[in-house]
Amino acid sequence: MTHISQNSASDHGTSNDVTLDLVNRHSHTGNLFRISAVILSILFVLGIAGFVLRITTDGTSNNDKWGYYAAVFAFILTTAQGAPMVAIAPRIVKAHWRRSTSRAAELWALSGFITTLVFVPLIFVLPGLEDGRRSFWFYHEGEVARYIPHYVGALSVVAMALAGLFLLWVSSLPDLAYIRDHQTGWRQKWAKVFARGWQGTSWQWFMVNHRMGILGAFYFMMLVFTHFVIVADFLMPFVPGWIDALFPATHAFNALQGGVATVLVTLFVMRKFGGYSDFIQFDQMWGLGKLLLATSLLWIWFSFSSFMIFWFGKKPNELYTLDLLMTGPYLWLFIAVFILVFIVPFFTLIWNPVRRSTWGPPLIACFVLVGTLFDRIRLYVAAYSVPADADMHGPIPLDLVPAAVYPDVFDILITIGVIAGAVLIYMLGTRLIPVINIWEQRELSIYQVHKRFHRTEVQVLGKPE
Amino acid sequence: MQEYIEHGPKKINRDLLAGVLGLPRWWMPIASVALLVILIAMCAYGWELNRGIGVAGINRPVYWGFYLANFVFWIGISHAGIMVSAILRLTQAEWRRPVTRAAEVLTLFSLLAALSNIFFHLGRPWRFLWIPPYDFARGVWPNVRSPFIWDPSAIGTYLIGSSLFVFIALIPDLAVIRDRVSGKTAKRVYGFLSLGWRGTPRQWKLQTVAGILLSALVLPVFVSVHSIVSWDFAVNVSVEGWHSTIFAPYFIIGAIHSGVSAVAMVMALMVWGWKLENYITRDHFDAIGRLLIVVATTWFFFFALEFFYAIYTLEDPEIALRTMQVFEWPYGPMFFVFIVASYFIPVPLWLLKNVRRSPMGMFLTTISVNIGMWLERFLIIIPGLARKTPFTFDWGTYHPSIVEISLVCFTFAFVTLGVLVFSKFFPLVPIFDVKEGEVFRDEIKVGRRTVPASIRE
Amino acid sequence: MISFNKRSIIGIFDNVDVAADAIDSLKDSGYQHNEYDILTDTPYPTGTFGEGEPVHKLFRWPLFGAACGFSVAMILTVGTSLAYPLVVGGKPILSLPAMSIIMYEGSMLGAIIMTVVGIIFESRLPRLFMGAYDERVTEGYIGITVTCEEDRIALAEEKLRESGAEDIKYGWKD
Amino acid sequence: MANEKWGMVIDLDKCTGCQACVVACQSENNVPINDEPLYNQRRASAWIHIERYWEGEFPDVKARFIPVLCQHCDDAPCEPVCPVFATYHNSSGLNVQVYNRCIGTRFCANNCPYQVRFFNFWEPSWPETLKNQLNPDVTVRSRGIMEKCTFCIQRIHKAGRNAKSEGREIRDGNDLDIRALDPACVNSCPTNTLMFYDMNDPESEIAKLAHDELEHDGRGYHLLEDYGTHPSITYLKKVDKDAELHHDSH
Repeated sequence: MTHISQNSASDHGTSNDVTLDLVNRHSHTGNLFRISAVILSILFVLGIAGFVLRITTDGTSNNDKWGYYAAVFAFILTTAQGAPMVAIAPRIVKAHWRRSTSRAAELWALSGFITTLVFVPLIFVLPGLEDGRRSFWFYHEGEVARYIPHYVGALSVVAMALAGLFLLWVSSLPDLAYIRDHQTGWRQKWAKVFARGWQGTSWQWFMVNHRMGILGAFYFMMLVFTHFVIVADFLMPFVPGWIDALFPATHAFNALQGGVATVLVTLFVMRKFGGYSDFIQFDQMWGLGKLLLATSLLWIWFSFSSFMIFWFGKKPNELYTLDLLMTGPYLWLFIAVFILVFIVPFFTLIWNPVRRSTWGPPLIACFVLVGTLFDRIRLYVAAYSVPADADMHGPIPLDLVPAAVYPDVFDILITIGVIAGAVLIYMLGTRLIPVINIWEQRELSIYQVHKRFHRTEVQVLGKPE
Repeated sequence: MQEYIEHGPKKINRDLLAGVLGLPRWWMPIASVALLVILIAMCAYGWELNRGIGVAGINRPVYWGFYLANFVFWIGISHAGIMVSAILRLTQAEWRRPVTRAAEVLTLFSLLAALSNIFFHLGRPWRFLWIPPYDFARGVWPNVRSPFIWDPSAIGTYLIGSSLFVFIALIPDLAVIRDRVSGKTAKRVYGFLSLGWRGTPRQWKLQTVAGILLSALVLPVFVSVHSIVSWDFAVNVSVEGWHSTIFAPYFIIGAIHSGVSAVAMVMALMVWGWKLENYITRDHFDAIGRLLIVVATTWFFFFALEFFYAIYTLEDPEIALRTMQVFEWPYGPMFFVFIVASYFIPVPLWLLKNVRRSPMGMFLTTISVNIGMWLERFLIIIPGLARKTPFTFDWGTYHPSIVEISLVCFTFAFVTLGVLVFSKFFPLVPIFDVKEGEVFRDEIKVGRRTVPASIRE
Repeated sequence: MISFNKRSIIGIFDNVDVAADAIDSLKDSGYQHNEYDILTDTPYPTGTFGEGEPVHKLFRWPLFGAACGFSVAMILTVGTSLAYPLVVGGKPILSLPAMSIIMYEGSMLGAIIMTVVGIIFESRLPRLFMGAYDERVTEGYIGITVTCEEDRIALAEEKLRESGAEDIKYGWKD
Repeated sequence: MANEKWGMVIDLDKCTGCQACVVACQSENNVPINDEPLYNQRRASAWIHIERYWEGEFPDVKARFIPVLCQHCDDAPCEPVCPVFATYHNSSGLNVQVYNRCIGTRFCANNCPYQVRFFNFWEPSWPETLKNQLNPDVTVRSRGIMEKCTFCIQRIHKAGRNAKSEGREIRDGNDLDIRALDPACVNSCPTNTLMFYDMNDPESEIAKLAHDELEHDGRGYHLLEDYGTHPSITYLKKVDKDAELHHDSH
């Protein structure tokens, strides 16, 4: 194994060394990996069992039985599927620290399989438009197809998953070519299939960069649109009077926070257990820590903006919504969310010693992830528990706020199972595609140079274009 | 690809202080015109003070008119400075260097212009002192639950914060003027203002840290200011078109849209007026053009979200309001102009590299954006009030009076004059920042290609 | 500043490397780091002249300011609400969401003001007497000042001249 | 006078749209005279105004009237937005306007869904012949401030003072007291459409009426109920046989 410097892979080793080193690390599978994969598989199977039991005992007609299911779907959508944004956004502003984190982030696009899978039963749970519920299709009897929200929802979930997978594929093309050329066995065969034709001509490089830009922008748009569709047609219509124009944006921006947190935890695991500590350094944690702080501030700003209008407005429908989602049955959950998603990240991350460490930001990210799960539970379980016969348009009596719904065994199994499934598919993905972006690392060694400036050492960062 | 022009400190001093040590030929005529407009408008204001707010076009139910639309517009422009200098400082974008000061100064004067609108707007402006909490003697206090109390606290914070920000970044340049200026009094004044700046490594270190720290501190204030301004409207439960949760981010992104456009406009004017084309190059216009595409598109997303959720409820008053906003005379044509001028004309043009890279192209497109954004504020405030209640017998309309129009002109003249006067006494381009850019500029050779690079500590 | 028989001297250089050499030779002749200083017209990367990283505690200032501002705003909002408890719109007398906005602005105002005070203080400004200074510093030249006891000033001048100073000036007593 | 909650019941079935209340209010409260230019500027003030709707198609047209005045809401949207507490809720359930304190932001007027707050755009003036008819108990409001219906607070206070000097409480049923206490509009209403009394008084006929009509699926309703303002004025629906038939046929 080649020697890798403290700060960055490019300092001392040549770029070929880096490539070989990374390819070697990539093909090595440890025992810890095997054990955790087995455990996750068992949990995933248990989750499937829980789902089967749920569907056989309760059917799909009861909304309130499916609240937790919807919540965990939204959780995966907001965290794992938000993670590729951590590769896309810094790439657009050409931040160099992204280079060793971008693949780890993009690989989370694989969780698109899980969300698509989980979304299928939800289609059957949700009522059609004929009940007079609000919808962004401005439904009047017979004007649009009854199940149009279901079609559009499904389409956008699938399109987002596909966009993520394509992005992952395009950005890993050159790396797959390395594996094809430097590995043997099934990895080579696999890489041969997917890296077909890659030779590294300048046209191919140009196209890779070009496609990554377009797919990245497309992924972001799909992310925003999917969250919008899910919120406008699968969350808000259940609550009479929840008319919150900001919430689709809040939901989508939560995905940025969730994505940053997911990537931070992933990086920590890679550093601690995956043997990539030479690549994942302060720089990455620091950059992502700043992003986590920024997104936490975004969270409080968006949430407060919504809350302020409802609190000040005091219309009956607004009071109902506030009571249902915040101050009523889910008060303690809301307080937990507030602390985990805002208070903890804010008051720790403004503090440099925490932000400038390799353990600080990932630890905070764990809090944020738990907080995001609670947040989704608070919203979805509450919304799905509103009686289906609630009048959506008339005055809303406050005593209609339903009691808190606690999870039963099936819910817990499903929740853990789905999360385990997402993590499992990520782990399997790391076996096929290197979890550190090899070609971006090589590119870094071109554009990041350390040199002498009179009496001091400075880093020179090149900005092509 | 960036153009490289090495100037050297002497030339930088000479070029950037040209407006301070000398006076461009057009300065006097333009300043006089601005002053004339201000004087005329002040007569109009005197008339309003004398006769009462009745001289304005406002009526029942359109109690808020041009003044408040103009207030929101200028608060929006004031977000330019902090947007450009703080965000670009935090993201270490190299192209920010020559434009930060002008943007910050624009912030200061547009904030003052916005504040002046409050005085035009009040029924009894001489009693504005009842808003701050000072009345210990009688124990009569303001109402902290009112958005009009949050407003002064936020705008005051922003005004103080951004003036201090400008001052701190001005200190090294004041020292440059102190060393260049010839008059004895002037030397003494600049010497006093520059606090005896010498330029030791410690001072420079703190100057750099200050730039980042103050940016990080002013940024949340900047977000809060326009959020609170938006809440002046959004907390109104009675006005259908206003009571929307999205108003805070929507106003912010709209403010950034119009503000960054205004900065691009000022950049073009600086290039022409002070012949700064070697400092504010086509690359800078290119960069701000790219930024504007992102900002404009985000703004459009929020605009669509706001509009969509308004009709999502399918409630009759809301539909009536939107129908009027989009289809009825005179708001319909205005709406069309607004949406075309602020998005559908400029953004496709910005996608063209030639437009982005030409000062004239950027100047015209950004003027179009600001016309559109002024109309946006008008179209949020006035139709909302005119179709305020479900009571059709209380629907109304609005025609601005000559007094209102001249006071709107006042704000434009005021900001023009303010920036001009500032440029006479202080450099509009931060001298030390440009010099720093030259020191930190580097390049990396890869084969036959030279990649522009910059030094990072 | 304790003894009043100090003098200061400034050497003007037009080349960064030459100036750095001058600093080295001053160091070699036993001048402490608080006796010489470098004057430039723009920030250079820290350590360009071999000087150490300036130590400052600027980050404490905004925290202190924010705490002060927050307390003042809290006293003001809670105090005025309780001192003049009028019911408006059925809202509680102590309306936390509304007060939190003012407290937030107060904290930010305090933080900004204290940061600016901190910057000025930590930069050792305002400086009432300029000491040895030359106007060419703001024109791209690099000035090296030495402030020491009168008897060592001649040595400093010699060292500066040796290393290639373009010009040397004395300041008044500092 | 501590626990009152002054309120009104407006029985629309009795309203003939005669506008007596409007005139009475105008003269009782020194509301500036609405001349033609003021109407053309859409700046006329009428603390109480009768709004007229037409129902049906010609020739089968029906006029419908609704008197609209300040609803003195419990959760008044106009109150919290005032920066200087120029309007607040007093202990008698009244939404009061402090003219001296008002600085003229017009925020309250925007936030009133009933559109019953009026702004003095000009310095009010009366013809020389009418100077002596101004009510000495009511301030003449200068320009630049908001004003609105006060439920004739000057009359309430006067009645309270009188009762106190006679060593008794204000009581319902005592005609004289009620006359003195009632706002000018109530006093002038020929058909007894407007009824005014303390809604917290369990003995009061008017409070009982309001309560009964609101509770038991009666004719009572609040104006713009879905704003959640909880007004102190209860409207009683017009009894309309045709409309009911029409409604039932759906």
